Amino acid sequence: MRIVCPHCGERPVDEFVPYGAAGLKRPDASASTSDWLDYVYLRDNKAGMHGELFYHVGGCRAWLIVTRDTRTHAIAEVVAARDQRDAAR
Amino acid sequence: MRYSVFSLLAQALNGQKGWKPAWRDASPKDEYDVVIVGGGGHGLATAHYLAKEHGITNVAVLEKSTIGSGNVGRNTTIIRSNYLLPGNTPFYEWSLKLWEGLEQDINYNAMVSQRGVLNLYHSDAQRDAFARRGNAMRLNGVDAELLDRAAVRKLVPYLDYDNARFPVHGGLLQRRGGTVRHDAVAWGYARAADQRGVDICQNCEVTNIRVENGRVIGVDTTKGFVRAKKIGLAAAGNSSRVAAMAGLRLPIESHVLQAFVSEGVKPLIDTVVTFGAGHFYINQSDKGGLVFGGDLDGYNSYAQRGALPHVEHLLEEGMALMPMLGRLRVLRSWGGIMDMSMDGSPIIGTTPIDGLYLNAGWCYGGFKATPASGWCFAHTIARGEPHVLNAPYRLNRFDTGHLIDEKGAGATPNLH
Amino acid sequence: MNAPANIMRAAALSQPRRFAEGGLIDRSRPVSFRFDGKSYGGFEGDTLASALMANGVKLVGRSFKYHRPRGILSAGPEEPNALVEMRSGARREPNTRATQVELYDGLISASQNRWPSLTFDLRAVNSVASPLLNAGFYYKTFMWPASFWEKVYEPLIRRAAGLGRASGIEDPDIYERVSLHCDVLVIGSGPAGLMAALTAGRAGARVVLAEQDFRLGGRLLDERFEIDDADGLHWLRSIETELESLPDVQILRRTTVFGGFDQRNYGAVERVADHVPVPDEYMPRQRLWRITAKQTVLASGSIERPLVFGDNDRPGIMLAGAVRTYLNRFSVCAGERVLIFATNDDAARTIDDLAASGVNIAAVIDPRPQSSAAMINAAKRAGTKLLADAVIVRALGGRSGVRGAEIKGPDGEQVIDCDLIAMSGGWNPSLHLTSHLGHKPVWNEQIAAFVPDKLPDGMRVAGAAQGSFTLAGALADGAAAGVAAAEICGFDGVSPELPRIAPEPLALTPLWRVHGAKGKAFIDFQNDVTDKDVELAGREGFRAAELMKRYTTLGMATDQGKTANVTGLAVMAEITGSDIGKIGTTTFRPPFTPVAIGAFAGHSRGKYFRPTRLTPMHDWAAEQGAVFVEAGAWLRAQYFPNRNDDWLTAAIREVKAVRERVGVCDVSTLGKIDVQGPDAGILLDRLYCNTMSTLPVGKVRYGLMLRDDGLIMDDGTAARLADDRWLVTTTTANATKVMQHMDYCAQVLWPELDVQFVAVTEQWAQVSVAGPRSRDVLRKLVDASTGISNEVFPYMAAADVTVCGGVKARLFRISFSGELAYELAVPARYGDALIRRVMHEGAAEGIAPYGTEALSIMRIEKGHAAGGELIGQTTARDLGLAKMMSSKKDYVGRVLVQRPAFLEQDRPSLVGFRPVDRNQRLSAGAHFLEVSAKPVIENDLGHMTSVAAWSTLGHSVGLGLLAGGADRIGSIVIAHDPVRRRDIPVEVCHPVFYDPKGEKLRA
Amino acid sequence: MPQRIGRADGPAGVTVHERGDLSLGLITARRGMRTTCIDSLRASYDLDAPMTARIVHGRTLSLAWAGPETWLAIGSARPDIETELKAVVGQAASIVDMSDQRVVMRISGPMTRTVLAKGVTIDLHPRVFKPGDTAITPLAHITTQLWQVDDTPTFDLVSPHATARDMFHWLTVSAAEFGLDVGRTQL
Ligand SMILES: Cc1cc2nc3c(=O)[nH]c(=O)nc-3n(C[C@H](O)[C@H](O)[C@H](O)COP(=O)(O)OP(=O)(O)OC[C@H]3O[C@@H](n4cnc5c(N)ncnc54)[C@H](O)[C@@H]3O)c2cc1C
Ligand SMILES: NC(=O)c1ccc[n+]([C@@H]2O[C@H](COP(=O)([O-])OP(=O)(O)OC[C@H]3O[C@@H](n4cnc5c(N)ncnc54)[C@H](O)[C@@H]3O)[C@@H](O)[C@H]2O)c1
Ligand SMILES: Cc1cc2nc3c(=O)[nH]c(=O)nc-3n(C[C@H](O)[C@H](O)[C@H](O)COP(=O)(O)O)c2cc1C
Ligand SMILES: [Zn+2]
Repeated sequence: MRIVCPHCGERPVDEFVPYGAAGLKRPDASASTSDWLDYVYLRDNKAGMHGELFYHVGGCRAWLIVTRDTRTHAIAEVVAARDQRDAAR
Repeated sequence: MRYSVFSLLAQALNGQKGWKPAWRDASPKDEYDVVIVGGGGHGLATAHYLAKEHGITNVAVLEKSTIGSGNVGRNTTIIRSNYLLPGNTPFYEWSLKLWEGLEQDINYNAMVSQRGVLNLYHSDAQRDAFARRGNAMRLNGVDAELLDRAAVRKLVPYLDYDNARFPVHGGLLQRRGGTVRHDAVAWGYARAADQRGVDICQNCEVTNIRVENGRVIGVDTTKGFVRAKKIGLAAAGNSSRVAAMAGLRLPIESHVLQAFVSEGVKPLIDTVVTFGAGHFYINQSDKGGLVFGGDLDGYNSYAQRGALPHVEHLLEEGMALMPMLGRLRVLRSWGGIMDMSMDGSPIIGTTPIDGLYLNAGWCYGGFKATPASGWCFAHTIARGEPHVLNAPYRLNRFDTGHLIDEKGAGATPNLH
Repeated sequence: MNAPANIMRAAALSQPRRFAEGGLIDRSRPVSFRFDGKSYGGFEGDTLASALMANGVKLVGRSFKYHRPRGILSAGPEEPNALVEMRSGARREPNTRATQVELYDGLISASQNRWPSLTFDLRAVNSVASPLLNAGFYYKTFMWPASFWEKVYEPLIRRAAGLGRASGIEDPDIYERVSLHCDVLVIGSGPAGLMAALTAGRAGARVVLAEQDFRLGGRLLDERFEIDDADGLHWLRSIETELESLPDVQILRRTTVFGGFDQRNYGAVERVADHVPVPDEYMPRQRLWRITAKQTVLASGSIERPLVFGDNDRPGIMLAGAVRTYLNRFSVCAGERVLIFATNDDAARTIDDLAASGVNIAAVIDPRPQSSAAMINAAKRAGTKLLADAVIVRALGGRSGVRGAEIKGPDGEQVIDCDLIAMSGGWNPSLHLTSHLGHKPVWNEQIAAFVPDKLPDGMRVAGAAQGSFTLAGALADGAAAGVAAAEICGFDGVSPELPRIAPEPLALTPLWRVHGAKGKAFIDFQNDVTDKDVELAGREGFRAAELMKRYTTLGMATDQGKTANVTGLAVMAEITGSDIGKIGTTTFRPPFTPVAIGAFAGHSRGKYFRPTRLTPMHDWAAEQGAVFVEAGAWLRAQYFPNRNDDWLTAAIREVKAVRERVGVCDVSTLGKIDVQGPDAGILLDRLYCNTMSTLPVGKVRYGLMLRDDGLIMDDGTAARLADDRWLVTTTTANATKVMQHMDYCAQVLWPELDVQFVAVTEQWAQVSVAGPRSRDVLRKLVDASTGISNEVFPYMAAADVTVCGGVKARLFRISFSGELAYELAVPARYGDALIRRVMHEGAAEGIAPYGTEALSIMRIEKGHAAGGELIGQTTARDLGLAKMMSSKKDYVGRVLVQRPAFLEQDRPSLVGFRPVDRNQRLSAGAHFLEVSAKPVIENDLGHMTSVAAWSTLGHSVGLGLLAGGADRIGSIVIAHDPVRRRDIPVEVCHPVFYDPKGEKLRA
Repeated sequence: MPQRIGRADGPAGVTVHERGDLSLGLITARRGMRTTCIDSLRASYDLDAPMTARIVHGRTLSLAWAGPETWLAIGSARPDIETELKAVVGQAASIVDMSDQRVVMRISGPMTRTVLAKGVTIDLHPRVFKPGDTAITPLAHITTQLWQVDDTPTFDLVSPHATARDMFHWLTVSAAEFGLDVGRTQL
């Protein structure tokens, strides 16, 4: 598998550290334990398009959100996590 | 037909004409007492023990493809009970005991081979961690030996002892560990369950789980609706997808693990050996192929294949451990999809939905668990509550913090 | 290899089955080689198979299960039979296909899987027992009596494993891995591949043409084609010349593309030096190419199918296409009287070629009720008889090969003498690489074969690989694919004018097996799978393709069933009355042909398996005779022995030096992260469970980082160097993990924070100077005019300073040893000078260097948690650090650490231990039991996490996690360590053994 | 006198020397201060800090892109690059002295690309990677930043101090078949 880092270009997957589902919302300090349990432990684990975090440890050190079909490994989009948060603001 | 010296000779003389299908290719009936989703090792073993131990024979195993096409048919076949934590050791030891009597139980030779499992250590800290584990095993009545470098060298002389980046200091050996012929496990349990009346329905994919008033009533399949009093999920790498049909989210991610087999060579590696400074492990199949594997690719996947860089990483480790492997060739590589749970340990138990039972989260260690998993899951389904052996594997252990995290890797499934 | 040269040369000359002329071998370069100890001769341009054949060697191996005698079946990578052991000693290499071995002078090879010899193999008795040894026999048997399995059966089965023998010794050759990027990757250099490479190359694309053979050309080398009315080889030569002249076309000969991976990634292996006895100095034996291609043209050709009839595995029964290859390319023929058995018109070519070479054709057997005109004419031209509606029911002969065949035809049965059978059951596109990403091929009734359907991103298929079985078709396909691929890459492709080719007859009626065959009719030669095995699998319900494969092992041998799979599936379809298209193929997996493990590893071997990190003081320590230990990627000085000291003697001396005087230790490996920005304090507060933002400038604080699940991730210190600048340290082991975690927090969780950080571990060489006299040593180094008295620079102070007259440095008053201690950091380039200077200035104080063993003893004496306690399974509370967890702020791990399990009273917590008998040594990993408790898991109270074999107290001490922890202080438990056969009564004590009030470090 | 490693005959395929006497500093723009940071760098060094993976050279300093809003400053040795850069960018960026964190190797010669392809996986073909281009990528398991200096071709390889020996070993085995000339080096 190869991932196109928005900063570095296309690189082999072993330059990245995969880190599971992207887009989980960290509960705020006042949230209940059960919200925290959901956040830390429960996953949709979808078969299909799925946003996943990858850390470009061998390159620019950016955390990326890679949108990829977990059945075919086809990658639809890669954005830097930081940029995505900025855009959402 | 029972396999015996007599039936074998008779068939040999008869040109093998009299054999019958090892199991009936059943179509699902309208209703069952228990429906098991998933015809892998665990599902089939569950059906066998439901029938044999609990007398529940109105059971169907629904398999979306063919028997054994999942992880039971693609794993590296290692069995062992060299676990550390209290939730694990007794369970896996029970599994090992069941392996030891398996061929007589199911009248099928799955070639259980207790050739020993050797985990190498490469530092004092690792030695001490292995001692902790070995001692826990001994407290559980399990065999464990801590070997020093000289003893390891005697047992497996072909490792790199002279020029290794991470020298071998010794190993933890479980002599009763070993390998089992993977496919035969699926076939043997299928045949045994079938003979007790269980319906094994292949090419029958479960597409929906029907729940009414908090209780299951049956499953929709590609072969129609099947009513069921109880439903057991044993869908290995696909647990999240199947559980989602009943509205459950699980503490699980699906990941691909690659495995490899080399060209067949004359006997060379007599034990199962695992590299402690990486994730490589190897054994030799009875056909002569060296079977080896390592770590996950690491990303979420439902495709049964991995990436080339991971192959390179793994084989670097292989060469670091055994420089003699250089000229042997990889014959085939493949992948399997595993439920990686959030603490690296399985889940067997009840769910918030009445009549729905869950067997999942086996990570890459569930093959060795097959007999005990089936045995405990059958108990859980039959009695509606877990056996003491699988009580620690309950789904809500994350809520209470009773994690069973052998590696201490935390809620990062791809690190287990 | 010590036969006299003249004998060798003579052997090279007498090659009885070689024609006097013709072929693509270089007769001016004779070479000699050995097979099973005997010398033979061949020519450059031969393969081992063609040379053996030239020498009349027919029997080359034994089959896996029945040990049947086997010869050469094919001329390519599909070969199931002719597997040999190559070379000797450490270079011995089993299971090499003789058909792909390029002959070289001095080659040594041997047959395998026979005992005691190839011609007389005692294990051939398996054949006699064969009624028992059919598919799945293992599973039904060996169960009685139960105990015999381990003792008798299993060892027997295991001994029979495998074909060839591994060397068992380290591979002396080197391998390398190379990355390669291109616009168009062309796989295969037959007519289709050549055209594709040429058109794409002419268009200006970066082209890589990979060919597994040592010669380009594919079937052009094997057939007597006419292209534009001239010998096809002329055309080949001109194309080859042009390709070589194009600067952006890279031709890789001897290179097999073995796998296709996601995102247009391919793996290929080049056999750089397998055609020479030993690789040249500096040259790898093989090279692994990691190819990334924008577009790929798969032009891998096709593989011929054998026919399934009785005893079809006898030496001398060959694929017809291979017979032509040997004839045309290598100028040899394995027989003098050839019987042709073919289901398709391709046989016409076989007839013509054999006749042209003057080989006698015994007969042509065509199972089709009505033979085609092409065949009839060819037979006529050759003057041989053609039997239509006929089949071979059994091949006759012995060990030395086929001697005839029993034919059944409309006129009944007859025996025809022959010494070679050329068979053809049609062709299967070599479509493996289209399928590696999970795309299934589909059945094409017209050519009775599977053809590619959906393709991987960026791939197109040309020529025989997609079922275009004519030369004209291959050329046209190749040209079109080359143009299309180049265009997608942004180049203007021009279709060349296609050369003129005579029409080729192709008609085929498949015959999957001969009904009424006598004897064993093999489908998978290497794994000895017969049509009867497939029948049995069908009978027992193993009908699905994958089940059949696994039950019979058909297609699972080293050839991966290249000649067997489709036939096996077709026979199953026939038996079960189903449609082969519906049964489908089994899954194709990389590698296409087996690849040496060494090639995947490349240079990353031995000491260079992973990079070694060395500190700036490494050379100095080595000079002092330090013994080093791996600490993650680092090497650290473990201890500094005097002469032959053992580690403990050395460590004790080092500890004493620190405790009594002063010692110096290289601590450069600690992870260091420079954190800056206005929000640095906020980030640190969220990362650590204790509060950092309140720390004044010029101070250091110990900190604990948790994971989201509340367990400890790492510990370390944070020093505030300026209002907006911090230096964070991590443990050596967790440096990378912590950096990743911090990046995660800063980019994913709280991107709004204005904070920047970078790892500076290697920027700084750092020493710990520890011991009551450390200040005296430091004073001589630090330039500060204010001095470093306890008042000016107290415990937990930090400052930027200069040393030795102006060298920039950082000084921290922190102590892991429990003594008055400093950590001093200088830029790495000064590290070596610094340690020498420290030693020099410290001489008067009796300074001694100390290593990780002494360090570890001292931290255990002080009860500091480290690797043995930070195991990802402990909470701050477990380690007695509950107070560090702030209740006033949010931080990672805050909520879930409150879960009930973590608050249970009997959860093991950290305490100290000492042996009741002070002479005994503790051992880490021991479990704790009550004194008289039975050693069973129910009585397990925890475990010893770290021990010091000796301590300043004069005896061994340890730390451990004990149920009830602090409440048991003063009591005695057993440290139970059965794997080391040690049971020791130990006294539970406070985990801080040394200077519990911490007076020394504040002195 | 350069030392020859590997093939002894003919001209060396690759030459290498360590670029000592350099100062390196990492500049990371603070939040929302990218433009200010770039402006101040321009004002002082007459350089446009690149926003893509490029390196630009000024009279006394070069600036290599080193990640989002991050640049590696390289110049001849100076007493204190951290203070110097901090004075330039003020509150617009965080500055860290990296002079000792990394070593810089300059490799050159006709076989350079072939040799590099044995270590890095990125595409260095002249159509794709040109003088002034830079990349951060692992080389034989060692995270490295490289950039192309000229068309010879010449490349600079910047890699961690602690693994310098293994990096050099990698080069010697990878370039041996072409002959490697080692210039003044303390590796
Ligand atoms: C490469 C690899 C190596 C491994 N090595 C080892 C090892 O050495 N030792 C060890 O102990 N473990 C090992 N494992 C793990 C082990 O194989 C698994 O944990 C175990 O096999 C899982 O249980 P199972 O046999 O029931 O799974 P499976 O065989 O995967 O059974 C699950 C079945 O459910 C079916 N299914 C899924 N969804 C549906 C649906 N909707 N409807 C109907 N059916 C469905 C699937 O088709 C599948 O057949 C390895 C795994 C892999 C991939
Ligand atoms: N008479 C028949 O029935 C019949 C049937 C099929 C093909 N053919 C003939 O075969 C030819 C087809 O031409 P083509 O170019 O399609 O195929 P080809 O067989 O001529 O060439 C294929 C080439 O690909 C190479 N190759 C295959 N897999 C490879 C891999 N993984 N890596 C590297 N190299 C690999 C092979 O070594 C071979 O050189 C035509 O000449 C046609 O007449 C004839
Ligand atoms: C223990 C073990 C041994 C295997 N040995 C072989 C072998 O000798 N030859 C072979 O072709 N495949 C072998 N395989 C791999 C299977 O062919 C197959 O790849 C694997 O079961 C996964 O299935 P799939 O590739 O069809 O997805 C082996 C698999 C396992 C688990
Ligand atoms: Zn990047």
